[in-house]
Amino acid sequence: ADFDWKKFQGKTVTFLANNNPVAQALLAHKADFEKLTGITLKVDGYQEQQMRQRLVTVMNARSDEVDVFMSLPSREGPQFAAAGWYADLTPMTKGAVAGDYDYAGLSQALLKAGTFDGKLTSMPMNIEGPILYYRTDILKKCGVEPPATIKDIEPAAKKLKACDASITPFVSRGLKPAIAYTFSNMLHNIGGNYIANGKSNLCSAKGKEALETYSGLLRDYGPPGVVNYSFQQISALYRSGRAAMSFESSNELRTVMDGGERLKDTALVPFPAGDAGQVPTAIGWGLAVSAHSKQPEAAWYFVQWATSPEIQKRMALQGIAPPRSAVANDPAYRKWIEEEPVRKQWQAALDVLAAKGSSEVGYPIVANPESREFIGQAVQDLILKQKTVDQACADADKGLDALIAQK
Amino acid sequence: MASISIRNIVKRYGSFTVIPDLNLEIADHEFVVFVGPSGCGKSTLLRIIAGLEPISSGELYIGDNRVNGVPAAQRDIAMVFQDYALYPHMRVYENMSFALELRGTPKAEIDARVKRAAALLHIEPYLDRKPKELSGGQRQRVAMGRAIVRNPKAFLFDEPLSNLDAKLRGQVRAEIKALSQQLKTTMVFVTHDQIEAMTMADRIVVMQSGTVQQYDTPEAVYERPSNQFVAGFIGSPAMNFFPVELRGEQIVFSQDGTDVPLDAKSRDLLRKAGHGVFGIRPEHFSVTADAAGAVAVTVRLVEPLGSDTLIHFDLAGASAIARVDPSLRPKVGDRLNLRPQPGRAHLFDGSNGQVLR
Amino acid sequence: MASISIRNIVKRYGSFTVIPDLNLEIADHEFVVFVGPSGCGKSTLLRIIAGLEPISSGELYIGDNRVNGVPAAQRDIAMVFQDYALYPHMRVYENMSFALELRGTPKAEIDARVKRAAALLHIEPYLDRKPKELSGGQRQRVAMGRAIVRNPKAFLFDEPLSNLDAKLRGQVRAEIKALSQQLKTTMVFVTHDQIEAMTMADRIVVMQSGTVQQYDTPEAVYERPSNQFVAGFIGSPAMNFFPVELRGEQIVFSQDGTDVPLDAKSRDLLRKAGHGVFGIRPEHFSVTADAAGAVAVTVRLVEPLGSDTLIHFDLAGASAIARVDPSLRPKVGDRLNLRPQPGRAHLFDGSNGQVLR
Amino acid sequence: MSKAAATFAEDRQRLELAALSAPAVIFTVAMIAFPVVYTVWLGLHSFSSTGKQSFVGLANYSRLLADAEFWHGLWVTIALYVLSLVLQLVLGVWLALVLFHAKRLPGIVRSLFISPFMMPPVVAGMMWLVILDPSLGAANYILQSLGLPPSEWLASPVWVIPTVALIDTWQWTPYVALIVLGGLQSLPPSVYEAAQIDGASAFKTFQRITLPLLLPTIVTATILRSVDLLRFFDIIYITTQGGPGNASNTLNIYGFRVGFEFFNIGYASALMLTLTAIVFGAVLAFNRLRGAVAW
Amino acid sequence: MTDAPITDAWIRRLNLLQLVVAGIIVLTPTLWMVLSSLKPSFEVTAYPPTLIFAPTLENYAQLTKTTPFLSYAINSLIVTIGSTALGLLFGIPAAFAVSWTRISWPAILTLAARMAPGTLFLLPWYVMFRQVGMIGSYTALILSHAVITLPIVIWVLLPSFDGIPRSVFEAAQVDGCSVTRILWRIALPLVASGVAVASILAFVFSWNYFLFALVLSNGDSKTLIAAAFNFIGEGSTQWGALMAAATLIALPPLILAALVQRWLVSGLTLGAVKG
Ligand SMILES: Nc1ncnc2c1ncn2[C@@H]1O[C@H](COP(=O)(O)OP(=O)(O)OP(=O)(O)O)[C@@H](O)[C@H]1O
Ligand SMILES: Nc1ncnc2c1ncn2[C@@H]1O[C@H](COP(=O)(O)OP(=O)(O)OP(=O)(O)O)[C@@H](O)[C@H]1O
Ligand SMILES: [Mg+2]
Ligand SMILES: [Mg+2]
Repeated sequence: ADFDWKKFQGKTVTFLANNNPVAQALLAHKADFEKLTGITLKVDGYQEQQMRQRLVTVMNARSDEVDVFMSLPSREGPQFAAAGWYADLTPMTKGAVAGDYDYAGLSQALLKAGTFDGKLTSMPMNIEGPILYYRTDILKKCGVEPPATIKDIEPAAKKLKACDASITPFVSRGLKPAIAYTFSNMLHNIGGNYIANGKSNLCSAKGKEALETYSGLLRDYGPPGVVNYSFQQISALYRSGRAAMSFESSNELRTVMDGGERLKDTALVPFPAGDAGQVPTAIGWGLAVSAHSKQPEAAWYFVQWATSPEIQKRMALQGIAPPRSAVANDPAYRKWIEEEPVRKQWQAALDVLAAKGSSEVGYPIVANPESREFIGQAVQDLILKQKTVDQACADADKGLDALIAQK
Repeated sequence: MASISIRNIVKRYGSFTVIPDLNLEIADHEFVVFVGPSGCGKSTLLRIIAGLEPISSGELYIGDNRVNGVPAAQRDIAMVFQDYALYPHMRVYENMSFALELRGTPKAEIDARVKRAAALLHIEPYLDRKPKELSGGQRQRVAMGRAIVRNPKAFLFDEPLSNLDAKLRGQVRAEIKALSQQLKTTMVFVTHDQIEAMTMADRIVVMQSGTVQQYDTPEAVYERPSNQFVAGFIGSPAMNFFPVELRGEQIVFSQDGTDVPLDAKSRDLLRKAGHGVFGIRPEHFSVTADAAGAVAVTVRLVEPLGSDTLIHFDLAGASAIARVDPSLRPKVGDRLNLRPQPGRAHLFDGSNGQVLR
Repeated sequence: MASISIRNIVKRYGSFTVIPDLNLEIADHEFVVFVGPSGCGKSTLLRIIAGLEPISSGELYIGDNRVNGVPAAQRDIAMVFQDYALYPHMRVYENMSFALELRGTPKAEIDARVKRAAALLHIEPYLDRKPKELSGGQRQRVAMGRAIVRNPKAFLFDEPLSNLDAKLRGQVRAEIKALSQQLKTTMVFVTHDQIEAMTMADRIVVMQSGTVQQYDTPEAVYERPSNQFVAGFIGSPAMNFFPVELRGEQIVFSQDGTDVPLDAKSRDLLRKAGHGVFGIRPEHFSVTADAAGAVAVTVRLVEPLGSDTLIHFDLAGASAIARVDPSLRPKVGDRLNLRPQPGRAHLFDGSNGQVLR
Repeated sequence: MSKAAATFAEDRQRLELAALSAPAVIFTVAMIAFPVVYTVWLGLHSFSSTGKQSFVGLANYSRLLADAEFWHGLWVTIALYVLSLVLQLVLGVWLALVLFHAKRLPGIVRSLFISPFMMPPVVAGMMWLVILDPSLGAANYILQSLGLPPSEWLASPVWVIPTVALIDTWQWTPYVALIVLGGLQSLPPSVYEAAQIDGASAFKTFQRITLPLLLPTIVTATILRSVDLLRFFDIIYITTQGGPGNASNTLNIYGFRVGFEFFNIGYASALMLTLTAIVFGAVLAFNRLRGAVAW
Repeated sequence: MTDAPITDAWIRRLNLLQLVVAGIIVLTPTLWMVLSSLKPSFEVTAYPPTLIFAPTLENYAQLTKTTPFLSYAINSLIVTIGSTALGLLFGIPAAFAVSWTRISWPAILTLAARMAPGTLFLLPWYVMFRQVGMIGSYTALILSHAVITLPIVIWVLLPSFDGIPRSVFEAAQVDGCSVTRILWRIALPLVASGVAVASILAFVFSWNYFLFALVLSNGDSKTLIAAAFNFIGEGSTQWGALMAAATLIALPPLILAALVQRWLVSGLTLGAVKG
């Protein structure tokens, strides 16, 4: 109640932002923060890869130029943590916290994903993960039931292909570094895991099944050139009405609905269950404080404000899935959700993500980004029929074992 | 191997008219020399014939073909440019063989022709050099060689010997003349060297400001200039001119009224206008002992040329020159009696410069 | 305003030696003309004096200063380039005023000087043109104008009049001569025109293959050539040469043993070697009625030049030329008696070409 | 002027010439000396995942020699380089000639002709990605409308290199053309008149006159293009990120990913220095050639 | 002459044909970009591609609304003009000296900065400029971009300077010009077309270069091209805005090119020498 928001009045906090919708939604309220705290917020926004490039440079130079930055714990978390680039937020969450912050209300899964060696490194800003978009009208026309399990997808796709050759039955990510995002979901659903006994486990039966299923779907039912497909192409293909099923990020909703053509004929569900049920991938952008910041306290003020229930509610109204169940139940947000059936389905899918999600995208190791390369390579090799599944998984395992061995 | 016919050709650069309206017929295998003051349009005319310069109006025929608009490459004409225009990236040999090569001439023949031309021009030692490694005269000879290896419909030479020494020039001149007789190719030759003009030409074109002043054989141009311009331009040192008039039956210098020693025919020519210009070449004075039929002059300046000696003197208010035998050994201040040689005097209309005949 | 002293200068291009070892002293405000066959190194020498060409070895003095290595810009020398080297982006006026402007000459004076030079060279109408809009001769005149507006230590002219017509050339020649006397500037002038050489030079340098063959006054060079090369090079048409030898007390043509009508002094000169080369200029034959002291020849070719006539004939196995009065009206096939004018014959050593004196 | 004064004057000219290039030289050295030393230093270190660095000598370089991905990248780089360079030089010279002869073309239209390289490479990459999309793109739409079989373009491991080369050629041919156009302007026109008189056809004139005279300019364009092409980056980065598989993984892309995606600065430095050495070698070779074709 | 001569008219027609072919190849994608910028965002990737659509300026409006487009543009202009000017200022004399002396190592040295992958400079430069407190300053950006413009200027001008007849320089020396004077008064006017080309190239390269701005600028001095990336992002590739941005970004170089066209006229050395 008597939390002093004005404690760092007159300071300037520099925020290195990834110029994505999450940051945009947040920064729409920048003026409020400055008014509230008297802190000047200097925003430096870049597209994701560039932001990372700048961040790596700044951090390597041990510069205090950046106070707060956005980070994907699932990707670079282990590495940045190991390099000591994150400030430990644990003491701050316990110290200077406004009364209404509701730390406990944040998604525990995401908080856990952002904790390395017991240090909390970032506060979650949103929640997202791949979900299945499908066309109700086409499925109906072709007499196909929406797939309930992974095993149903292939027959459904086959039927769709026979029914309407001009439609791509199934599309998902095929671009090498992007594959892990969707593939991980399938692997986990099937019941596979990346590491067993400290060794890469892609050549396990489950691993091979996942590889074959994923690559097979894309090879046989995906669009030509799928190996270059990432979110842009997938959304464009689906939005233009040329794909029946699309396995893509929940964040793409807005793009897919652009122009309004897909608004009434699309259904959204979490990816169908496999032997292990549904273990959707759920990740979120986090706000981290730089270990080199000269004013971590002031920086924390911004982080705290940005991840507060109030702000997350406002962001939710702009389509950013909130990492707090309290917000998801907020009446204003509910009202917004109810406006469109797809929003309802979307939120329902996100609820599943929040509840059962795993943040494991690629190998949970320091060299996570590099591990995604091997996964992507194996899948592409199969899509392009350049290797047998045994070869592909063996080659990947070899490389991945070396990564795992790195300390 | 082709006649050239220039009909009513006009050439303008912007608003500046270089050639107002020119007609010229050059017969098949004729050797024609263009002379005229610097800037009178000789090169322009050559370039028009070659097809390098668009014509403002008029028609050009080579042989029986109207060639207006036909690109130079298809006119089959060889040309030596006043500024050489050598290919800087090619060796001398290639510069000369290029045109033949384009025509698919057999290698052996190319080689023979290039070697022959090089020998004639004394540039064999330089066949492997690039143009920038040559002296001015050597470059000019390469330009010459590039033309004479060919066997075109017509040769156009734009002052091709100006940078050569007298000896070499004499040799090359003779070779060109021989070439023209042997190939029977039409030749157009621009020069400022009057010996070249006189010795090589079948006919000489005397140009001024883009117009043809006289088009005739060398002797005719020298001996019977059609106007004062031609008379003054051809011959070196130039013809001396004095305004004269008829006073009664006596021709006198207009300036001081003293007698001019001229014959009855001249009197008749002058009778109509009553005055005119009397012209006489320096070499057409004889030095005489007696003053009758002569003018008495005082030597103002002596220029010994070796073979002859020039004496400068003032006559009737004008500066004049006479060419005399060096054995005379004239000295400044000497008094001499100069007699115009009979039949060598020229009379021109005082207003338009046309010869009175 | 400065003497030029060239001491043991050597110039090589790679392995090619242009000037093997040259010494030359040009006195203060002397007018020196370089002549020599094309490619003999005249331009190279000029460029060395100007400081544009590094010397392989030797020393160069301008005035009292050793200038080896002094950049051209600091030698204060004006030069007309054989290839003009105009500034293509500047108008004629600017081309001429540029050097003065660099020296900070007042505007009014620049203007006066440029206008004067332009008048002298008849290029006033073109002062506003760019070089590419000029004829060849006009460009050459601009190059000339660019030099003569200046008042340097020395002028270097590299064939500056080669593209001008005879009349203009005569005028400019006279102006340059006047300029040299007025400015008292040292002048070095390269030309292939012998009249230019003879009329302008205080002294003439005759060069061959980068060596000085003779360095003397024009008369001396013409009348007393120091060797056969100089004798043959100076004079147009060239001197006639015949190998001769002493048979007993009689000088005969080596080729056919017929008598050569030469005097006792020549006999003495020949006595030592017993044979040599007899040279005589075409203008030094007299046509005589009687055959005594003359050679009888048959006219093979007649070249009428207007003021003179050249006759070609064969003598003692060699082709020779004589210059005769046109009033003689010789015809091909005529038999003529030609008598060498007394004291005009030259005798050269048969082996090294040195004159026998 | 004494002897000393004379040499002083000579030295002054040399000094003046040195002074003319001095700003460029000093500036460049000031800007790149530190980065080069720094990178060499980085290349001799290993950055373990924990961010601790240790001196490893030439280990990064021996790793490089044993790295199949490096050799593959080298091969991709060279293939792409040769293909693009040849296409761009040939088409660039052609375009320059076309523009050179279109003297009456209004300036603005002429600049439109050279506009592709003014487009930011990122945008060009994005644009071509859309146009060449096998299912959505205009390229296949046009092919199909013409009854031709569609292509997978960037998605085919076989076609990705030619396709990237084509995109790059589209973008950079006008750049080559502009350089060549500048060279064409300074060719001596009288030589063309001589060639006409010698009876050279348009083709022969090009082959024997224009081309040899242009060679110094073309070599310059080659050098300028080489330094970019051997470091091929932008378009691949936007379109395929080195894929499909590693089919378009050039050395520069590989180096970048190692450094900024996998955060292995030491190895990335070794890779980039090696790449720099390759480019440097190419430039030296072409500079030799430049001397040889001067006229 | 029996065979019909190839007349000037035919040659002109052939040239026109080539011009049209070249135009179609070169301009179609550019046209596509401009058209796309006038479409609603989603329509850019529509299939089949739409040719007829209701053009809208909405993308441009959005551009100026959502981003400080103008201030980025001004940043870009300052950096680009600065680095182009610096490149010309240092590059012209250097190219001239290299051409004059035929000693080429300075030219190669300046190119060295272009031989290394740009990413190689990011970290060291960041460290370097941070040391002197110039991160985020125009100076740092101008200096870093001059590393790109300088070699372009030098290398483009080299053949131009080489093409001037040597004796024109000699005439100037005889006239009393120092080397520096010759450069400014004689050589430079003669390579105007080369300078025009060099300026266009330097401008374009500097204008489009984003890597250095990424680390050396910050929010305030960010260049247009670095900002343009922001339209590509997960969940939000704003095609329309991107194309609109691209169109606007391509405009200044285009305008510059059109402006310096007149320097691209031919034959400046005409009439200088004979030979
Ligand atoms: N760069 C060079 N490399 C090799 N030889 C050269 C070079 N420049 C000139 N030469 C040679 O040097 C000699 C002298 O040349 P120079 O220009 O001085 O002759 P010149 O006497 O002026 O002749 P011209 O009367 O023809 O102008 C010539 O034989 C020429 O071939
Ligand atoms: N591009 C041009 N623009 C304007 N006038 C020009 C152009 N080219 C030539 N002229 C003019 O045309 C006239 C004729 O030039 P041309 O070259 O035919 O003269 P020329 O008789 O060959 O003279 P020279 O003996 O000096 O070579 C000259 O007065 C010249 O100034
Ligand atoms: Mg002329
Ligand atoms: Mg010479």
